[in-house]
Amino acid sequence: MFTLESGSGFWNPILWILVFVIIFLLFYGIRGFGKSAYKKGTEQTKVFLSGNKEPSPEEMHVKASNLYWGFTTSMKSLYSVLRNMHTGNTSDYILWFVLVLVVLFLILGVM
Amino acid sequence: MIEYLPFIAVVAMILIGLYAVVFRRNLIKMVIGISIIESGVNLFLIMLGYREGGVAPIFTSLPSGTTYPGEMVLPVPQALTLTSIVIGVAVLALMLSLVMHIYRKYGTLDVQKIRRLKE
Amino acid sequence: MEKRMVTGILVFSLLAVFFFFSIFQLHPFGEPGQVQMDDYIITHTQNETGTNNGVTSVVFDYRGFDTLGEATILFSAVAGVLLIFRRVRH
Amino acid sequence: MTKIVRTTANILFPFTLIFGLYVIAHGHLTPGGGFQGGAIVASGCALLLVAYGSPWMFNCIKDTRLATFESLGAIGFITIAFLGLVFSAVFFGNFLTGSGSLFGTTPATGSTLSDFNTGGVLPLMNFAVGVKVIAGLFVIVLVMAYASSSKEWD
Amino acid sequence: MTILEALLQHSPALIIATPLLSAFLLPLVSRIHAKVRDVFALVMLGVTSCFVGLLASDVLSHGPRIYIFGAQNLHVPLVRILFEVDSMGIFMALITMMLAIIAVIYSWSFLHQEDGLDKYYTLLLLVVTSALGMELTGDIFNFFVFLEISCIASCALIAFWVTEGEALEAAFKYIVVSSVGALFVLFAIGIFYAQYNALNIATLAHLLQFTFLDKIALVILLVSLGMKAGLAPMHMWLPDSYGRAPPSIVLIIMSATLASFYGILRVVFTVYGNVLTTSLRFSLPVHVVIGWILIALAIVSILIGVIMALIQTDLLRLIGYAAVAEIGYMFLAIGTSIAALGTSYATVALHGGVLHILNDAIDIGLLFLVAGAIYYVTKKRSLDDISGLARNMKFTTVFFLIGLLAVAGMPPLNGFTSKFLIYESVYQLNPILSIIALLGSILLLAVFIKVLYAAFLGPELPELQDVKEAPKSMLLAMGLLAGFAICIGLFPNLLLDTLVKPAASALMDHAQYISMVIGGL
Repeated sequence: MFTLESGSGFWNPILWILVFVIIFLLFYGIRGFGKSAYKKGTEQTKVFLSGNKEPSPEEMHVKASNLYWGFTTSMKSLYSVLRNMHTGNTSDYILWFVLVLVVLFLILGVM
Repeated sequence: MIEYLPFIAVVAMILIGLYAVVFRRNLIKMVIGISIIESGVNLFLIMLGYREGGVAPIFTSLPSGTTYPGEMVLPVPQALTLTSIVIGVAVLALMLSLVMHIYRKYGTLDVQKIRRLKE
Repeated sequence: MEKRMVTGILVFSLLAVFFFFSIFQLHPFGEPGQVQMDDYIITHTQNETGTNNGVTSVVFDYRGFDTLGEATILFSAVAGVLLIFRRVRH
Repeated sequence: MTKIVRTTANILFPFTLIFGLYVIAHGHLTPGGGFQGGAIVASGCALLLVAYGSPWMFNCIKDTRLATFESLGAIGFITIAFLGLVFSAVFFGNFLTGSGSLFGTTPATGSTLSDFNTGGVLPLMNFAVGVKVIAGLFVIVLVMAYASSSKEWD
Repeated sequence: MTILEALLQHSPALIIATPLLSAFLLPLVSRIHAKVRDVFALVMLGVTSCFVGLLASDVLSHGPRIYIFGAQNLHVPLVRILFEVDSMGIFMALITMMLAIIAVIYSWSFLHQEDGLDKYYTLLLLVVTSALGMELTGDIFNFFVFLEISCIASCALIAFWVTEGEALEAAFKYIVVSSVGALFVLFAIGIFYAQYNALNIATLAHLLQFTFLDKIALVILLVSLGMKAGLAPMHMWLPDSYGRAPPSIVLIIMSATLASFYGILRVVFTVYGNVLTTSLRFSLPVHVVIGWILIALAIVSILIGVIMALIQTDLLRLIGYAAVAEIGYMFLAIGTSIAALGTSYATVALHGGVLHILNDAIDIGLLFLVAGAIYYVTKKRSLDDISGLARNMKFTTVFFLIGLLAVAGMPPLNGFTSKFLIYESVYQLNPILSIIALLGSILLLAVFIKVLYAAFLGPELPELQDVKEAPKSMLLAMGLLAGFAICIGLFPNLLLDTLVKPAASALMDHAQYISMVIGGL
């Protein structure tokens, strides 16, 4: 009922969850050794940026288009190809359709 | 060769329609192209059912001496074509109303300019 | 733009070649190959469906379910046109 | 439109109507049927629409009423199919053929004269589809014409 | 004959007729009251799903069923339309009903202040009807008719927000693409009719010899239905439509898309089932050629989907590209099972692919519903403008996390169960393919981690201080899908043994499908 067989391997979620729970309990126990002098609403919970005042949310907000900047810039050539491919032109959609049609005609036609 | 002429007309109509859809920049002309493709497919269907010198498969005051089924055209392609024609009407109505709204929003019918959705 | 034009012409010519090859495999115009289904309909339309009109018997009796779908298509087109042209509250 | 066009439309409309209804009614005997006749009648209504302008027509008949008529036609069509399920125990069953009752007579095989009382449920289906197509095509034309003529579209 | 037996005997017709009749009745019902209309739509879908469940319980225990429209029994030649319901079709029908009911529940509060809702529910029921018809029909022209219904109704629904120009543009692209595809499908049907003078799928499969015309028809059907299913490089309509339609509609359009994917399965496995092993030139069997064609297109879909999703800023559009990648996984599994026809891992690949249809519906549907909830509360589409939503939308955040892990194939959620089978079986065909598939999953995880960081974490923007949690019915719809995801992830074999394996065997066993009709004569 639980084990998922795939010819060459198997997968058992219950086992996985058991291991997950054990690791969680382990870390929870380790966490218990820490100091318990932590109090909410005191100086401890304030953000401390080496004396500077905390910037406003707009300044701290990282825009989604800036995420993975390194990946997108390193793959700029690939992305230029893909952007040229995705022209929002309706005619191009049909042209792609006809293109794939002809390619498959060639593959199955010569065979 | 001559007996294949109607099929050549079908292929020509389909290609003309595809050409209009792919290479014309006016939305109305693209819609016309789709209608031409549809007419070509309808012509293909209706021609599959033709028998040499056949009459319509209707018995009401059938010409005397007609031997059926030998001298009647096939009824099923006509029914399929009827269905396909009504489908074409529906698609045409919807596309034209969309084109009206698009012209109202974008102020143009050029398919090259109606591409706010890209990448 | 030029590249697109060249691609299109090449693709269209190839498509035309394949379609022309394929249509010459069909039965010639005027001589359909197998006709068993249509002959059955022509010979039985009068005593099975009670109509003299073979096409109507196919449209409404033998393939009546297609006609229901066809009516549904018209219905959905009307509903779509009315939806697109509805007065939107502002 | 000018008075000439309106007068011509007034004269032509009844003939178009009669012809369309004839095509619908004789769908099981002669070429034609619900869709073709409905298209003819809807074209006649479109003639009036062109002659008198869509605002006038829109005041005469509302699109919601036409849409209701179209729903009724579709409901009638599927109801006949359900009656087949009830009476002949199969969906789309032609339960009136050969039953001697309305539209129940079976024509003799071969070339016959036109007997209107044949066809089983087919004339009823033709009628339902005819109502549906008249209302549907006309409401499409009417709504598009009215929307393109109204002020908010410039 | 008891009432239950009568209902069971007529259920294939009633499954289509009930939503169709309710769609015809809905413009009249909506005149009464808005609440009545909403409840009516849900109740009618519930009745339809009761019929589907009744039929499923019978089909899974007693094998395929046939329903002939307008006649009591079969007679040669097959002039009448008949429905042939086997395990695969009923599996797809169950998926469709699940998506439809959840979409209706979601629409209650998502669209409650919009107008034109009577047309909305009418078209929704029509799309559901068309998807069910495509999945249950045994007649290829009838399949085309239902395909066209789904095209028209979905197009009108994509243009629901007519005040946005982009929605109209997406709808126009959708209807151009899908009507051209459907017309080519009709052309292929005409080729079949010209050769064999038959429109019944089983009869066609029985008579089919692999002539040149059949090759043409096969290519046309594959490409047209593949375009409807969102296969790259013909996928470009899919992010446009999914990104601009109301998210509750996306579930319905997705059911139509999966139905056309089912059409590809039916064409390849059943219609061409007899000729799959005939060998072409260079002594290559047909199934190897078709399988590798599908695998190549699937790899392109996976890569394009994930790589384009990585640079999107519109959330709904991003999920649309992820949906393209998921479609690629299905095609990868199907192509593997065709290319390696007859081997043991081909069956495993088919199990994975068939199970992935359901998982794709659940995962992508859940993500779309979450994105719709974000759009509902913030009225913003771009990920750049939203941040720190987790503070106010706790349930939505949890549902998004579940969807994220599920769509990225993370254990123990449902996405993993099918992707596990797909990786294992594809590895035995060609290790590089499974490596590419794994890479795609990793990139999907990266994509949605970006969404998680940008939308839910991060500082709380002042204009989003007072956003509220999504309404109850939206949370209920999302919770249902999330519950499905967790249950399938924890008990995969429950589903695999009851539904997926019969469906896969029904696909493989085309001889039974044919003999149900031909043998009955």
